[in-house]
Amino acid sequence: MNSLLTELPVLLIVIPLAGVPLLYFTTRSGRGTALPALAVILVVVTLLSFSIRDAMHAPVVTAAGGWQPDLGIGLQFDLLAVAAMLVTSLIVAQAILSHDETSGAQHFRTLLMLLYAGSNGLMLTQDLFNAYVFIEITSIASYALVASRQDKGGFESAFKYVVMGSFAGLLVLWGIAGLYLTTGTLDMQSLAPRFDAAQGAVPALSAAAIIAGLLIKLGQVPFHAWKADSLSGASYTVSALLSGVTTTAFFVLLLRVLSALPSLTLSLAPVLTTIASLSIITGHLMALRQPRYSRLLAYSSVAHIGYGLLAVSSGAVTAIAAGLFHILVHAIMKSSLFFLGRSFLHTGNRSDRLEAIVFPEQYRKLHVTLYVLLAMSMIGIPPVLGFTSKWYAVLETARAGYHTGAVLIALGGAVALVYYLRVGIQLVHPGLPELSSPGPASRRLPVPLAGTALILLLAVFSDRLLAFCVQAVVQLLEAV
Amino acid sequence: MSGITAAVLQTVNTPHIESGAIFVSQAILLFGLLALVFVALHTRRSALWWVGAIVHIGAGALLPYTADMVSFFMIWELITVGAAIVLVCEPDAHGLLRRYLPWQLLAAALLLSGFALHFAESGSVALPAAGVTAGRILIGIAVAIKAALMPLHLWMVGTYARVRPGTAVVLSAVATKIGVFGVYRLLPGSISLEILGGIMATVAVLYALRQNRLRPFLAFHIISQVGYMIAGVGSAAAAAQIAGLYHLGNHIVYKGLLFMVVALMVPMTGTPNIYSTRGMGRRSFVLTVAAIAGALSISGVPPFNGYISKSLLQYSLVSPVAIHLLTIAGIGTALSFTKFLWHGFLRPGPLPQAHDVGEGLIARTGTRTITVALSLLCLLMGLYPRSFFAELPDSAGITQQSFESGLVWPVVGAALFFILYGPILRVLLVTLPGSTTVMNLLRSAGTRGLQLMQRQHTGDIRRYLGWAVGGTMLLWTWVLLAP
Amino acid sequence: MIVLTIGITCIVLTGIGIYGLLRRTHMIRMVLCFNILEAAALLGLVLIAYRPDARSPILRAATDVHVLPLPHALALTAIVIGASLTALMLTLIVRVHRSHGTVLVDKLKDWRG
Amino acid sequence: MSRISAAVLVSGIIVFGVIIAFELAVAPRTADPLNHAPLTLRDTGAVNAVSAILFDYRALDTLGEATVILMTATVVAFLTPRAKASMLAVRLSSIVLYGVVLLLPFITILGIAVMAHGHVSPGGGFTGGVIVATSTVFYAVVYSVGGQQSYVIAPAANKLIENTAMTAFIGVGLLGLGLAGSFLANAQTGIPLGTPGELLSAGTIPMLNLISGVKVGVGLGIIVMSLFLE
Repeated sequence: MNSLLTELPVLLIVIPLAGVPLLYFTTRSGRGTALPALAVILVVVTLLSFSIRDAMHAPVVTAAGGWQPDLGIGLQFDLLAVAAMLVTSLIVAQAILSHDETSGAQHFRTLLMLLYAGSNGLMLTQDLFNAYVFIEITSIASYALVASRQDKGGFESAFKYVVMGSFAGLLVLWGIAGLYLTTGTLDMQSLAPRFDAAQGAVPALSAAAIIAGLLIKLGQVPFHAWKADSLSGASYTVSALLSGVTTTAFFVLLLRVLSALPSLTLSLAPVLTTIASLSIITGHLMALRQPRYSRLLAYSSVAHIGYGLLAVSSGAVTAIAAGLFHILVHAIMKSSLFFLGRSFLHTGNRSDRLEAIVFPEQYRKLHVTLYVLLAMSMIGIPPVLGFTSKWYAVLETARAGYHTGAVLIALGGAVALVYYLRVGIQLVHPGLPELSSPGPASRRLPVPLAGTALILLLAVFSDRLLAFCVQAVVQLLEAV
Repeated sequence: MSGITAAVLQTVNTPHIESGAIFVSQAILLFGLLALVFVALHTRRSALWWVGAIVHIGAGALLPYTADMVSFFMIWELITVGAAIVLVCEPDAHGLLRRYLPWQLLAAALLLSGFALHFAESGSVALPAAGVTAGRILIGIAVAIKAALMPLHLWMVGTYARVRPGTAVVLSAVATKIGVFGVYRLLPGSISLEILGGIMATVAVLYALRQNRLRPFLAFHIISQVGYMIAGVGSAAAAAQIAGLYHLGNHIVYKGLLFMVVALMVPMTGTPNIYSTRGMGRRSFVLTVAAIAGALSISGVPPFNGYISKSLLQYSLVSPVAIHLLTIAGIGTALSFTKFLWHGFLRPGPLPQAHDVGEGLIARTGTRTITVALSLLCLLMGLYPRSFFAELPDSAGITQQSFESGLVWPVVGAALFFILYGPILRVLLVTLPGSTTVMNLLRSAGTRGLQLMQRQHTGDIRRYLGWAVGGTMLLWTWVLLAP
Repeated sequence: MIVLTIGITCIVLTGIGIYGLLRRTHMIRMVLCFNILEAAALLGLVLIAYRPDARSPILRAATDVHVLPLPHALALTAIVIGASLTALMLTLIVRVHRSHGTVLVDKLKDWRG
Repeated sequence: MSRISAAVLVSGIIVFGVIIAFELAVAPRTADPLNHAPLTLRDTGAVNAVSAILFDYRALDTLGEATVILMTATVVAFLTPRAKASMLAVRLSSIVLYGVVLLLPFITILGIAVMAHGHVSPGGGFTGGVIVATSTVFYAVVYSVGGQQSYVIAPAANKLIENTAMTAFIGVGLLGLGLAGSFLANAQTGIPLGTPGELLSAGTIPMLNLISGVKVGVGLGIIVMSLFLE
């Protein structure tokens, strides 16, 4: 058992990877079932929940293949990874349940497993080049998922996404090469002292390139513009995955990179704060006039990741924890909003222009309630989890000394209200003309029920959740 | 620690008990319940509406007892949530929500920022939170929005003029009072707040004079009365603060009374226009008595309750400028309500046809009883102020002398209506900028800015790549140049 | 000397690649620019591995001076990933061509604003 | 992007490039980069240090890399549903037709040899895989003329091989987990490393070499075939 524990990080990556041939071999013909994929997630979550206690005690560090991190690849399973992976597992499971289209279901699940494996790897790895490999796995899975709707808009989105994503990947690759050249290591654990000892500007420039690449992936101003374009053509399930799973994974990686290079983080703090502030402003303002549901949510993501980045760049432990907490909560609620969007399709209309979307007849009240709760959470109105995470983000950012930033985060909610209200009014609009062809009637309950219930229930425990995040950040910073 | 659950539990265990808080809370609760009874008798509402109204009033009554920022903010938001639920049930829900919620959320955001800055400095979540200057300003703007301080009043006029009458009664019981309580609880007393209150009272009265529809007219008078309260509770003098709080209590009662009168009037006369309503005096004796009682109270005529608090304010304010401004506002109020009474109730002329304007009711006995009860309450609060609010000074009360001094300015106002009203109105119409023009200007500027921003996102991926390259190079430049 | 040459080539290739990405409208040329940029990065990796008078890291005789093996391994991985990305981009271009009827990137403006 | 702003950005990039080059030339290198070469023989028994890194020290990267190929092959095949092949309208001469058939076994054998000797000589799974892929591509190109499709291996079989190879890779990893308690372990499992330079040496490295060679060969085959059958 002990040896299994030390190998846990590898297993968390390999089990979803093994899901790919598993899906292939268990499919006799056609669409297959969702069971193998769900089983994989179940196994991962079980492993996670059994090992939380050990991770609390101390991070589980694994040398992959038995080679010590400098020679080989180090993986670290800590509370940060636990928290983020629980959230992403939830979203992946919801995505599997949400995808009820028959065509390409098997393809979709395969990609989902790959995305899951890649994002798990991103959150666990301690090795820069290994992180690059996982970045590419996650990204290619995302590109393919965006294109999987196989329509005009989907291909345009996917192409734009691929172009931006490849550029980001190249930046990261350059940065890794530069860091290896000047510090002689790829391992994040041993990077800090060598980074400080190395002379010249090249190490800092290389690390900045890595950070720029990750900022592109996260979609922060001025690297943000692809985000709305590439979510516009994706199906709602895929958008939920991108804004929930991929974003969370990249944010965790950014946290690891930043905490591995404390001196650089300190000197970059003003820039990162500026970027985050600009993202908050741009994201919210751009969302105000968006004509489409998915674009609106995409720009709102830009702003919310800005909250997280702002809190993180302040450098104080509690502020970083608050930022992490907000990002995780945001992943849940934003993906739930996207999953909710799938219900529009049941009214038989494929467009997501705001004039056209409306909730279907079945469970209409439930849908409206879910939307209201999620929107409240996004805006930050009590008593939902989004409020508590925003509250902590504002207060801790202010305490860390970034007063303007705190005010920006607080004001962001007021702007967000305007656009969520606009969508909400549209969604419950009673005077809609009869739709010519009602879509596939769904007897199933809306998928985001789980996420919404979670943000309601967990609000009571927000103190404890934040304490968990604080512990995770302390672990992260101590490890360096 | 900023633990949310912990802080809420702490507030539950050790609430903030203080006579001012108790008074405000009880005033809101009492009047809120009366308003609910009024609505129940007056018209049918959906279950959701009731939930919203009860949350709104309940949260309003709870807010004064909160002891820390977390609970204060959460209940502050809960008041908004309650109001939003109420507004959802209104016929014109979309327009109302668009008008009401953004301002309330803006107030909440500013309050949150102010709290955050305070927290950053003191490291504690305890109230009052008026440490940092910047934080104080933010909190000030927040409560100013909630209290509908003059340039930030648009939400209130827009909302109260569009909801159904009964809803206006319920909303008027809480929203602005909470703003005033916020000034009392969160901001330190200062002369500038006194003067601000005075200016607000005066300017709002001028705008009210201009109105020809009943509910905007009342809404502007609320703003004006809130000016009195802010002058009082914003003062550094303890006596003025008490007077301001008592004015708040009085105001809740007589303003609610006036809204009820209007709510009953409109379906009977069939028009919301002040100049077209007439003959109410001949149609309903009870309503006429109630209207007169409300008008006398708000104009500060002894022995009604408005007089007590207004005269106390006159004695206890520190700044002479504020005192003079309040006097002018008092004259304006008297003038304005003379207009209301004259056109609506007393003027001779043919009776207009009664017809239904959507409420589908004729005033029932129960609702009239409530207006009578509130009129009596106005009188009692004037005659025995200390049994309502024990903190008031012994001198508070009606005396022979108070009749002489208290009647002067209201009479001047009433006289002005009959002598000079036409010219005054004409000057006002020309000089005061309309609120809609300002709003439209702002809105078009904002739209233009957003369009400009949106047009930068052309959808050309090469342009986005260029931004990314540029951003990376900026990052590199910083790294190169940073120490 | 060889270090200098390869270094300059590396910088020039990067410049060409970025300029092409920003200026060329044909999608396949954009893919080529990505390949150029990737080639520059690979050259950089090889340059990192370079040691004067060293041999390839086939350890026939343990005493020889070898170039660093790790960058070569990284380069190999990067090549495979780059090839995969190129294939994916080409596929997408084919599909974009089918659905939009164009291979010019400035015609892809359904999503904007 | 206007020409001027593009030029400004590119010149900025070049300036930074020059700065970096200058810094590297001037600044004394404090840390010598990690070098696996001196340890490889003892640790893994492989002569080819690059192979040793790919398949032993950093085998997890290689697993990821193999995943990328698998994924790309799946995606490309999914996104390009087979349409009629219309590459060439002319008939090829018999030299080409028979030449390919003659060459094919040699190319394939060369590929397999490169894969198998990956740990003792230059080359390895990836190189070998690419060589194998060229053979299938050659065949398909030449025999797809005139509209009918020709495969060396049918697409369904391709997929089967890909997934089997993936399973095998993970299986080798699990072998390490079972025997040595760490995933993808090599020397610690107790598998004899053999004499460096021999064909049967270096533990699991040749196995992984072969597996990834098969994967790359089949995967690239799928990718290229999908793209040109468009």
